[in-house]
Amino acid sequence: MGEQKLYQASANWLKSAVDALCAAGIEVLAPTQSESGKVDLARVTSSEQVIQSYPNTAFPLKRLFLPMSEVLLEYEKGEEGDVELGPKSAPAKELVILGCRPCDAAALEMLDKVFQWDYSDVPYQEKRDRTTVVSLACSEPSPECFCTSVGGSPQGSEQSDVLVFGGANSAALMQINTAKGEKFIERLADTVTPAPEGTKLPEPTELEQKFDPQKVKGWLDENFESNFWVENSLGCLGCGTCSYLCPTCHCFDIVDEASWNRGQRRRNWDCCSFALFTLHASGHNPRPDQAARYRQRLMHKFKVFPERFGRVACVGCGRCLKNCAVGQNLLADLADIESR
Amino acid sequence: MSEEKQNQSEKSQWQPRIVAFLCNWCSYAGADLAGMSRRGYPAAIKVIRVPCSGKVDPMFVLKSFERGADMVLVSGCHPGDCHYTSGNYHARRKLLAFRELLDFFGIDQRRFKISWVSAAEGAKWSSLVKEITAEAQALGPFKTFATMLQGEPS
Amino acid sequence: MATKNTSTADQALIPLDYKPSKMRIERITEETSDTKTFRLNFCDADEAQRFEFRAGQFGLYSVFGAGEATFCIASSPTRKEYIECSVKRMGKVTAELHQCNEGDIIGFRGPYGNSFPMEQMEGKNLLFIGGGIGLAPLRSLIWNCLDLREQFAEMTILYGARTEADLVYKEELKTWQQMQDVRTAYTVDPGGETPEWKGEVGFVPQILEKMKPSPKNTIVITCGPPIMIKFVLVSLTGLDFSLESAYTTLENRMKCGVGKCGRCNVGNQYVCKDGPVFRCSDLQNLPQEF
Amino acid sequence: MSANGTITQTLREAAAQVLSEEKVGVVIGYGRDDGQEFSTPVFLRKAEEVKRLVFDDLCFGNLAVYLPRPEIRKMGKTGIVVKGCDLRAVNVLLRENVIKREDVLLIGVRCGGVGQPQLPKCSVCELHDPGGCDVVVGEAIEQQEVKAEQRYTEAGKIEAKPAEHRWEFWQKQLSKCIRCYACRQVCPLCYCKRCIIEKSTPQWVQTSPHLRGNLAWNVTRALHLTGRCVGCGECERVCPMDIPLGAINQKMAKVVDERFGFRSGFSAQEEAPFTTFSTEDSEEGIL
Repeated sequence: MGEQKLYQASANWLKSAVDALCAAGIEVLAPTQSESGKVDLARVTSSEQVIQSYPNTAFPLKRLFLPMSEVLLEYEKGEEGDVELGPKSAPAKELVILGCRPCDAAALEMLDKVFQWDYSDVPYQEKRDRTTVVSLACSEPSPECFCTSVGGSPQGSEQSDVLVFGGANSAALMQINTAKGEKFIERLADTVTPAPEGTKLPEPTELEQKFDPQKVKGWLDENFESNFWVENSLGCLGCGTCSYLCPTCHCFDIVDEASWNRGQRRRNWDCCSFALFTLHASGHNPRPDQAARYRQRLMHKFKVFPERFGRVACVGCGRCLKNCAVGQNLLADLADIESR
Repeated sequence: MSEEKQNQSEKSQWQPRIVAFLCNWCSYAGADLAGMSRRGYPAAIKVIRVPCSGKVDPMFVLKSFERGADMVLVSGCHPGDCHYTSGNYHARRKLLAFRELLDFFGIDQRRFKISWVSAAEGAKWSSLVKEITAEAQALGPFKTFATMLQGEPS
Repeated sequence: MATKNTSTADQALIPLDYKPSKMRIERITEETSDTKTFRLNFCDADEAQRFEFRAGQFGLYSVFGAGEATFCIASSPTRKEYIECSVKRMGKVTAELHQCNEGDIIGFRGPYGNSFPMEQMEGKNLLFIGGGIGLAPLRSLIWNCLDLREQFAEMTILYGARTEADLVYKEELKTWQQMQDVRTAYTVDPGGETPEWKGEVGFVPQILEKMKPSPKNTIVITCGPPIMIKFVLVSLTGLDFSLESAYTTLENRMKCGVGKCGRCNVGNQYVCKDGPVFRCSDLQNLPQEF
Repeated sequence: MSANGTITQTLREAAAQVLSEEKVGVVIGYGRDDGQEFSTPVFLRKAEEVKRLVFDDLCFGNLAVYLPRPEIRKMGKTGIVVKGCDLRAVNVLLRENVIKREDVLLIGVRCGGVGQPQLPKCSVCELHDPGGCDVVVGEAIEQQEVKAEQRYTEAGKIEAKPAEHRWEFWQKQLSKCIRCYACRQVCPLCYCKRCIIEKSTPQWVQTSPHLRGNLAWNVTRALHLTGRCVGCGECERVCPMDIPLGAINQKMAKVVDERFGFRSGFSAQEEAPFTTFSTEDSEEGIL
């Protein structure tokens, strides 16, 4: 990396960025708050819809690149028995994501690895290419956060085209990491200025390391068969909340939906907690109970992924433990593993 | 032609699609009798024969709407006349409760009809179909389901 | 890069948009009461020209409106005019496939996965052990080897099914039987025979033990139901075969076929990318979750 | 802290007793680890473990969901901590022959209500005192009279809207559904080995999380629970998308109450409305 490019902007940078980008006709996703108080990234058309102060968004970024449900194929059967396949892909429009957290941006690294594994997944990559990610560094991690335990940092810049420090109550400092980031800065024009020479990034926010993934993997390597899996999954309901809110979980299903002579092939999210996930048409299920499915989830994240891609498939956002209906706590489970 | 007029003429040309689930023993025979006695009734109705009105799961109705039906009719034997003694009593409970649920969701319950037509009531069948076809015609295309896929989740 | 089996940046990525190629069903053969073989041709001549595969690879076949399902390519890569797949009626897609007629158009994506180790097989004795519909991937390989017969030493085919009626590729079984340079043994489970049955009666592992093939310079390729494979491996070990020179195929529910949808892994091995062909000795080191 | 606070000690004693006397193989109750925002299920096999048990006003979960599970049944007779609302679910499981009475040991808790502030269902609770349990802990709580019109206020609020507004409302709500099936998985009465949504021949309900599929799923869920749902509200609590599922179930509870005079889960012997009929049922709306 060459010289770090830094820019400075006002405390209101988020709102001015929204206005500047919307004025330029670019699609913008920015943090908004729903009636029930949920903070989430949503398409906005004016800075009035945007909030500037929040711990993290309810949803991670993955649904923007791997939508919950997306059309892979359209078909129409003709009179002569022929089949027309579509749709013709439309040129992708530029999209800017403003104000996601560094952990969520870092998760794109894991998704990139999977969706670029020998085969480049076109629907994913198109969305990835058109998108600029502008993250907001964390100054106050939440109690459920543990990014530093999985190789991340509250100020991590991984997969952020731009990383913003400060804002909301203080002036913002923008670190430009990629060419897409530079283009973003150009669009903001007069609301940003190059930071004076010698400007330093703020001191990193401290966040204690809560477990050691190496140690966890060491135990996982030896304990495919263990009572741990049964005991710790007794409470697990087998729903998809943890996976669906996880920034790195990427499993999907492909289904056809037909009506009369036409229909769609769709890619929908799927989840290893579901009994159906691995069920063969013959009725055989390689993962027949919740213990096996719970094991798959942990093994995939903390053993298989490191073995295949060199890092754990977890960014420490803590959404799974925060949202679990029965208080299943990944951190506690990993601490338990580490202590064995 | 003005737009309004054009809409009107399209509406008059438009034919509703009505899916009818008829029990094998009464209503289907009733419809058959109507045909045999040369009592005409509108062709908008597409008949699906089922063993008993009690067999009709609300999912049949929902699926019909999903696949483009503008109206769905379930018709069985009159109370007390069920070939299987009580299928239509069960249907009555289940389907009326289902209709209340549709209404709760704000889905127009006029789109979902239930009737009793016996094997001897060819005339009732013929007039019933005329009546509900006219109603479906007046209600126009069932947009609730048709438009449901237009907004893709993001 | 330190990670195993991961493509490096300079390797060209294959773009994948999940759109299948259209294929026309040229011929349908009824193998058993619930299994049909479909012979398929690409609708697009260029695609037909470009298409290449190796024995053991699989594809995702789709009936539009029902969805995709995974089957191996059951025809030989040496027969380039068409591809074939054999399908047992099990679930939604297979039921719809069985409803298709000759001339209908279906979808195909592939080929995916690894293949049988043709290079290692050169000059060796080959022992094929198949059970039920598991003969399909073997059939691709058997014809592949027969078309290149001089490259291999002895060829032995052991095949069994529950009943006579469940034997697939009946005509081809006869053809192989009549070949001078192929040893064959066909068997049905006890009770599955008719009075006219001239083959063996007994489970595949029992017949294998009776045949006593020599492990010397031999490569074993076995495909069939998991329970058969399990006991075949026991018998092979008893006959002094090394499981290092035995290969089999795994099947798991798959959706993408290319290592993305995340459901077919056994331990860190993805059946769709690292398989479907596995060395039997490697399988024993995997978690027993298949 | 409400009256619930004093129950923990008696509960632990009761659990310790049934475990040490080997009357049960497991006791399912509530526990709370440091930092947890609410009490969560614990599975106790030994009397020494009972110190993990708590009962407080954050014991939301309906533990009856675990009763049909094979891994729990393997442990032997199941002791289970039930509040009045949970007992109603147990009654339905008994009524539907999913579990046998002799296979469960019910440790009833006289519960004054959970939640801070208290959940709406607790303010109209008619079963503070769970009858028919093997052990009951906690002090008697005075039962307030609950009027019929108080029971279905959530559904009533939606019914009061005009039809177009209702559809607009539900369109917005159901569009949020991500099909995580937490509502199904947490429901003690959704015990099917294979849910209709997981059956593909034929595929009655589309699995895609688009409005059409979500409507079909939620209609199906509501109908399969009609005359069975006991209104424990767990589905709504666990929904990560905050969809007001309780209102849908309440609507159907109201329908069976008004039409058939039936309220689910007050007895293990009752006949469910869709397993029977009356020749006197309403004909209104039938052509």
